[in-house]
Amino acid sequence: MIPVSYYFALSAILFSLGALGVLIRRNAIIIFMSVELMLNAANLLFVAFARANEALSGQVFVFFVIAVAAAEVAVGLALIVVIFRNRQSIDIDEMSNLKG
Amino acid sequence: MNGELILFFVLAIVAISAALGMLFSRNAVYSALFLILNFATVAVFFLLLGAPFIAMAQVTVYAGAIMVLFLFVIMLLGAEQIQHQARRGWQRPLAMLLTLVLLAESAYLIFTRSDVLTVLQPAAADYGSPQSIGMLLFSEYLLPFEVTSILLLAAMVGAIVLVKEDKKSGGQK
Amino acid sequence: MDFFSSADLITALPLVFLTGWACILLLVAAFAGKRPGLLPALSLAGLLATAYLLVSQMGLEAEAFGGMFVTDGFSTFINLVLALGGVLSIALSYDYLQRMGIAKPEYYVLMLFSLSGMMLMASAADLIVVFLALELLSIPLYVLAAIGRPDARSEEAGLKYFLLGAFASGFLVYGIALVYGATGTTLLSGVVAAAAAGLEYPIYLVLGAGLILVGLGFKVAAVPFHMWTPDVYDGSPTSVTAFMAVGAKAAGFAALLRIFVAAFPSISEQITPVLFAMCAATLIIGNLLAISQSNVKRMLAYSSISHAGFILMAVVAYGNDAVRFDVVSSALFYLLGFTFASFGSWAVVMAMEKSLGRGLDFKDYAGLFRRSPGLAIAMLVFMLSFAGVPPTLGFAGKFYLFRAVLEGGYVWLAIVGVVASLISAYYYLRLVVVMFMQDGEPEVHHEPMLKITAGLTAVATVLLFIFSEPLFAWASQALLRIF
Amino acid sequence: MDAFALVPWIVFFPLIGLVINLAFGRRFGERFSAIVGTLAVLSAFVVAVLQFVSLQAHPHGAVVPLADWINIGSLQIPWAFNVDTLSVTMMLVVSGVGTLIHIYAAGYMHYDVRYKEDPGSFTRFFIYLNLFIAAMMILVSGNSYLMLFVGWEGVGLCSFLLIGFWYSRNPDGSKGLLNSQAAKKAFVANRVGDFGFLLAMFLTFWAFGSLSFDQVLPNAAAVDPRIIMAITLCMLIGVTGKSAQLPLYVWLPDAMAGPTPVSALIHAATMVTAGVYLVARSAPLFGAVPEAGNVVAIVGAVTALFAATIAVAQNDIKKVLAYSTISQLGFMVAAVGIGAYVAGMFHLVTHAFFKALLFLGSGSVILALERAHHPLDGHHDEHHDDHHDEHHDDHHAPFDPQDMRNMGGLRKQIPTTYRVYLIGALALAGLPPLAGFFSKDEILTDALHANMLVWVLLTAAAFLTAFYMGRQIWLVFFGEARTKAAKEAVESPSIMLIPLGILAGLSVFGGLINVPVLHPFTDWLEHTLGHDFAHATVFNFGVAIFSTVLALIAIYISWRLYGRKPLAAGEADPLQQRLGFMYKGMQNKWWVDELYDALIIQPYRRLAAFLADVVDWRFWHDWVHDTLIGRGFGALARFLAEPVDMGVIDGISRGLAALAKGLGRGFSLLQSGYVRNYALMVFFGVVLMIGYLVFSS
Amino acid sequence: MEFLLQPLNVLTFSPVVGVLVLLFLGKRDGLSRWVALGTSLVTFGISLWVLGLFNANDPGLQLDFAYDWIQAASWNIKYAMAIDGLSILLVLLTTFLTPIAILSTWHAVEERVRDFMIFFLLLEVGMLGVFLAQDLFLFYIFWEFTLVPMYFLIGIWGGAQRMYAAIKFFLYTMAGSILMLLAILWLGINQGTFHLPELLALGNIPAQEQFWLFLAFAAAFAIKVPMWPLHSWLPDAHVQAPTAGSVILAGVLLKLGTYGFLRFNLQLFPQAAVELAPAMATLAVIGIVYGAIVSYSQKDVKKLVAYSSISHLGFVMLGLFALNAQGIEGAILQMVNHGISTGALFLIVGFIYERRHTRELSEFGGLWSIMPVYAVLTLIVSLSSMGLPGLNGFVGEFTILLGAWGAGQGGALGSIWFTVFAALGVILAAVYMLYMFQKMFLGPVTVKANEALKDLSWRELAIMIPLLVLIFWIGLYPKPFFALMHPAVEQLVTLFQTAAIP
Repeated sequence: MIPVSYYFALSAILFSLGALGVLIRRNAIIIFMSVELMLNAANLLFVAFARANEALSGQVFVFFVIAVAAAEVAVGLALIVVIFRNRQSIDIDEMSNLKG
Repeated sequence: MNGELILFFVLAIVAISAALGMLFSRNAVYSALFLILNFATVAVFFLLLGAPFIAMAQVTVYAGAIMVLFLFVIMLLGAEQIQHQARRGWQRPLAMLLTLVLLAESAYLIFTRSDVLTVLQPAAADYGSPQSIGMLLFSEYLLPFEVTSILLLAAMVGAIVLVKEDKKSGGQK
Repeated sequence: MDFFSSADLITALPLVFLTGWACILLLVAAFAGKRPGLLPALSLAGLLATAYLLVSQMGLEAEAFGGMFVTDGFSTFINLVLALGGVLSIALSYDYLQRMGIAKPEYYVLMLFSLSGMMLMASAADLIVVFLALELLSIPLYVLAAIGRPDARSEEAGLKYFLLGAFASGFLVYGIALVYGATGTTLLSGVVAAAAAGLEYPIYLVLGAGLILVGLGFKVAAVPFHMWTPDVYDGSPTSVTAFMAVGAKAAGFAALLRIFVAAFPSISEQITPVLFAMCAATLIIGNLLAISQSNVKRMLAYSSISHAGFILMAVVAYGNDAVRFDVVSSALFYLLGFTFASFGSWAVVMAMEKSLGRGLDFKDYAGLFRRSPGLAIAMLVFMLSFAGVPPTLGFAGKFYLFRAVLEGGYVWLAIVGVVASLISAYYYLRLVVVMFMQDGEPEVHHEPMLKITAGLTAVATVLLFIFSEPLFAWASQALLRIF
Repeated sequence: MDAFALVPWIVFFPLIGLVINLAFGRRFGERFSAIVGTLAVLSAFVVAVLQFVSLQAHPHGAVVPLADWINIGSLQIPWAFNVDTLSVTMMLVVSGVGTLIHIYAAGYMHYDVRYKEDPGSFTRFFIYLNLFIAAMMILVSGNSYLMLFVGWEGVGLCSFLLIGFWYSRNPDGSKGLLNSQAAKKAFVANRVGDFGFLLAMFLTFWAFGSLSFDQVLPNAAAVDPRIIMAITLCMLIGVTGKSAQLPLYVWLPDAMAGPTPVSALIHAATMVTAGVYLVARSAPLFGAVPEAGNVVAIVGAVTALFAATIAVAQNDIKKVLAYSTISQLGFMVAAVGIGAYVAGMFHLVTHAFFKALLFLGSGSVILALERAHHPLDGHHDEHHDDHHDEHHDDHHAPFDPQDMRNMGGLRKQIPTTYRVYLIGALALAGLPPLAGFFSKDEILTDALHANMLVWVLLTAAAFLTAFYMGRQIWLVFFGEARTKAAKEAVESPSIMLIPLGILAGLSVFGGLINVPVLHPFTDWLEHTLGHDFAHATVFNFGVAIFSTVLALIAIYISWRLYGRKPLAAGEADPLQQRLGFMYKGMQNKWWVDELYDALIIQPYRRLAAFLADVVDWRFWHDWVHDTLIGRGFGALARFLAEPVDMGVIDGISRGLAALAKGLGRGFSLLQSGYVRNYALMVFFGVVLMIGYLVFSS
Repeated sequence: MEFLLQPLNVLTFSPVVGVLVLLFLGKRDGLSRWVALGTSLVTFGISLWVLGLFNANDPGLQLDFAYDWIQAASWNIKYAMAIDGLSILLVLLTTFLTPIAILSTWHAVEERVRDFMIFFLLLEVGMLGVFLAQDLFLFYIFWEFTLVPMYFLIGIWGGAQRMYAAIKFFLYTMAGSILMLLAILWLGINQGTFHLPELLALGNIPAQEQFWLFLAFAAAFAIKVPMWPLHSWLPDAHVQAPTAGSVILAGVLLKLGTYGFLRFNLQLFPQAAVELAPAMATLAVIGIVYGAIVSYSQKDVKKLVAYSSISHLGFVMLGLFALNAQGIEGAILQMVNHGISTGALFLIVGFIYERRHTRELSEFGGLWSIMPVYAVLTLIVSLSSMGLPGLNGFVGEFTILLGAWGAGQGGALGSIWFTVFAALGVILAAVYMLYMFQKMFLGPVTVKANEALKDLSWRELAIMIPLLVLIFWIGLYPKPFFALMHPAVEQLVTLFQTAAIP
């Protein structure tokens, strides 16, 4: 059977890629999607650990994470839409008026 | 090397490729599609790990509803692409370097400490079934469940507050 | 197994009440939102009732919802501070929002939701609940930060806060996952038990704790997770800034203290150096950057970073059993002092703000002492309190904090703190210089609630110092439930 | 029944005079001030005489406590007066000569204040004089070193005030800072001496446990001689300051900037002899370590000769007397150094008489010229207005009434002054049977027995003394008048001449107080000093004749040079070609002032300026605090005034400041406003932390 | 009620009554002045009453009281005050100088008079509190509290660079204080009390800890004194402060530092004091010489006087660390002396500044003929400052040097060279003081604007005369002053011999 460490490695890679996405993309929506990827990697880890521990609580946690992600998406996309209305752009590099 | 392991590697390669695809697609639509692929692959992993309910939720809620919403917004805003401007040139290489460092750290961790971590054994029959999850949600996890509901409510209110046109600033598009 | 009873509800009564009240207000907002004063008044009433319930819970120590929820002296203290913060926020908001033309009835509802999340943070004894509470407090804050739309600054603040907040909560979730992997549970009590029984792979617990620290460190604005703070504080409408400066910080520290003190003492050996470095960096960088600000709001933002550093000083010593209680009490006491001074200073800033984002520069404060001596003196008191100069509550807070640090044996950290508070005195004094010693024609909005808030918090800052015995007593008895 | 209890009044009377004059002097005018001032001193003199009388009955004197002063544990210093033969000698001299000089000054200052166009200063003068008498009395009558020190510094202060009496002028009468400069110089030089005195007191206290004479002096034998050596050498520093010995004598010539009565009273008769008194008073200490006494003696003898050489080539009538005073003080110091305390004190007394006479006489001469040069309007006398007329000042600025080259032939114009002056000069030259002969002879005799080198030096000095006094007499009173003023010189009023006469009498007969064989003065002082330190000197005819002959030869030489062919107006001094470079050295005081200026004053000034401007201000204040600390944070700059030139440390400071600035800028560069940067920072923190956690555990 | 009627409480907080009156008075300038003056005079009267209650023969604390203040969290903080021989003179000095300083502002402060007076009276509260507090926590509060009013006095009513000077003053002082705060906390934690008498009774601080605690306390006090090389704030603060501020700053605030050394460093850490005495004395002596030299080169009169303070306080520090009765009593007396003399000098500078609005030495010269009374007063004060025997400065300096010499011969200092170099300061003091006097008063009148200057007014004379009386009194008959402090100092010194030299 598959050792949990394999899943850990996979989730670590996915998490890192998600983080990398946040760092290198300028499109607010894609940044947001990268965050979702990070959460997803965490979910994978949860489920794997739940399986290793033979407990369900990890799966329940994933359920909550998905729900939270949905909530975040609602607010996040609303924000992006509002800002796009104002500026006609979702390049976050253009939103750098507050600084110093 | 047994079949399950081969499956794992194949799926892992798909998931990672999809993630990379999302990362490096110029077009936001492709990114979203790659992400859906990734989510779907992860859903298969969930199945492999004995979590059918979560896999379902992953496909319907995540890959389905949420990603559709993403696609919808991308289309709505017409913001598939951003004009390429090479600003802040050090950000990208530095980010990649740091990511590599992080991966190296994880690798170090995995290869030096955890390579003997539990090998997963076949689970009990009703492990991860919707019933058992549901039981948990409404007993042990009642509080988080209720909090989640409030959270969703708050998010909804927030989204409405944000997007709702003000009467005063009605002149805006 | 019985997972739910009325006893659970009673234990969590203030929170349940507040959340319920928020839902009711949502309906009110939907149907009677036209009357501008109604919602703030109702919110205030709700908060006061919550505070009453909290006071009636004093001395109670109980668990609910299968150990996921704890009511103890610690949570009651923090929740009362939060309730106080909520009351002050709402008092400050009404006139301000009207003046800025961004009044919306949902504002108060969101604020109450956020407060519910904050209060839940203080009581959460399960990492899942911590995560949910964090999101519950954050999501309304994202919205509130952007509520000044279509003001570009407010929108920018909202988006920045949101993106970075989501990013940070990714780390938090991953950290929780690691802890879960190491211990097989997310209950704090379970973590302690598992750690006591011996872990197979303690490194997962350590890493998990580290990542949880990232998520919470982001909320309390600790270096290097602080960078959103000045921009978001600056861009948000000031009433929101005031609310989140205290609320988010208090809630973040509540979770930090409870999780680390209650659940992670076993790995303090590994975590303490990280905390130490974080704390020192926060103290130094927060203060250094505050110095070069010419905008009062940003200056206060950086100063709030440095105050996070001060509170972290206490947290550093969390692993030492002997001083654990002083760690918690001193942090609580400091938070209380910070709450008064922070709200007071924001009240003054609001009185000086001409329109969203304007009238916030140091030079706009020139001559305030002549123009409006009361506000200037109040601001002086807050600045002295921030700087830790007697006779103010801020001084007593620092005194207590430094004691905890010294008791923990971190003399060098104390010296870093000393240097930091010295640097901080410099920029606080700069504002005082501008207000008292330079000439100018500042524009002051004499709104009664602002003046009353500023005045009351200033008086409290001084008087509560002189008669600080009961506060000290209360803080030192605000014990955190140890599993 | 003795009058010892009255002794505090020798201090109080002058103080009372001072206070009365301070309060009412200006209102009631010159006559009032003069009378009050003089009466005050006269009263003190009377008290001193009463002490003298009482001492005849109780020759061992008494200690008269007045009040507590400093009491800390073992440190017990009361205000207490010591009446014994030594102190009463000083009291008599001070108050006696002082009274005469007060009387003289009433006349002299009447004119002087008018020439200096500040009649209001008349009262001020008497206030200072009374203050001086009070301080001097404390000095001589105190029963402890510390009380002596009070007077010691007090007279220094009065010296400062009186040298700078014409504070807005130069010594030649023009407007300027030089007088005040001289005053300052005197004070500072004295302070240097006081520094030594202070150290001596510290040593004394911790060695003896007390500073009172009656507890220190009798116990000298019980203390480690090395400590006593140190005490005495430190005291010597004080003596060189106060009594104008090498190397601190430089202030005394400049002190002639004060009005002439001051020069007579303070800088000839009384104050400058305080050092001699101190050594005499400390005889048991100096006696315990003969090496120290030798050092004192050598210092005194060298000073005597050194100053005498300078006196030879001076043209200012008072400067000659000033260097003469230094020289004579050298005699006294040498005397007490070799253990001839009585001889030293004896010379002190006689010197007080004849040197006061000479100074007052010179004052009379100066005044004579001054009055001739610009006669005062009688009308102006009473109602002089304060109106300053600058032209008037300029008009007579170039004329120096003190320059002997402006005199000549004055014996005809001012015969009385001439006579008394001659007496004083001869007494100083040491011709028998005048006072100076006896006292100087006693010193020389003692020196011959004690230390050959000292004797040689002193004899040479005595020779020069006779020479320069001769030169002065010839230049001033003989020959033809070299200026119009000298021709028309006016004799001084009798209020000035009477004291001169009395002093002349004392100069003639003063030697009798310790006339050989009888030596009453020795016996008198023996009550205090004890037999070891006050033994009668056997009169040595060889020495007496030798020194008298030397003096006569010197006078003869001076006649050859100055008397036979009197100096004409504008003519160079005949010594000039004969001595060449030597003369130049003498005339320029051997460039000691210049040397001090180059070695001490200028370096000190530069050090002070360097420390103040560069080290303290530019470096420590501006650079370290403002640039390094302040601007490093990037914000203090706006509170700074114009950036100050960084001087020598410019280069370094720029480098470091740039570094500090860069640091501050670096931090705020991170705060760029770009979300991705912020996220990167978060990520960076995470990677760092995980790295630490992974590799540390 | 008993609490309120404690004499020391009455004394400390009596200025607060004046503050309250002023608050309700509105902006009437003339009345504000009189109220402030009256208040300060009443406070002075109360301090005399306290003096009457004081028993000079008792070496211990008197009129002492201690109420529990913060007992929670095992804080054990007391509200405790007391007076003893070490502090009574300084208390009297404070109450004495305050009315004088207020009187000096009559025409100097025209703007926002009421605010000025409020800050001034608050400052007095703070200063009295520092001298009287017997609990480290309370002490620290008063200590820091004095900063605030002074900060405003400099910053609002000061000269052109006032803000810079005010900030520098505040930061500098605070820098040291915070280190002291850490040391106070350390003591409180390890000894279990902040109450000074209790701490002294416990008295079992190990030598190594004493060393560090000593340094931490010294950091605060040395900056306040200020000891070389921490003096850089002083010229700025003095030059920029208004006259009354300078008077109090020099007269009392600097004494807070020396008093701190006396009260805490010497009493609490006797071993460290003995160990570090040579080091402290070295700094003190450097300060004496350095201050004197630097003064000489100043062109601004006020700056000159400011630097001279560094020199004078060097004497005080030297005396304290002689650790014998002569040195310490001399030092205490010298604190008073410096308060009087330098306070008077600042007043003098203020008088001329009010007339000419400049303090450049080159702008003066020959003032004696124009302002004789002023000149004489200046002369007397200068002489007192340079230590002329018969005036107050001498008694202090002499006893200090005498004590230091004794300590050098067989006591804590170990070398007489400290005293030798310190005594050099006596010479240098004459150099710079006379230089100043000469430049201002002697020589001819060179600047036209000076010719019409008026001599001192009656009010100005009234300010100076009490100071002059004290200058002479202490110089001629200092016995009553020594008598007040002697028993306490004697006790302190025996503490050294028994506790510190095993």
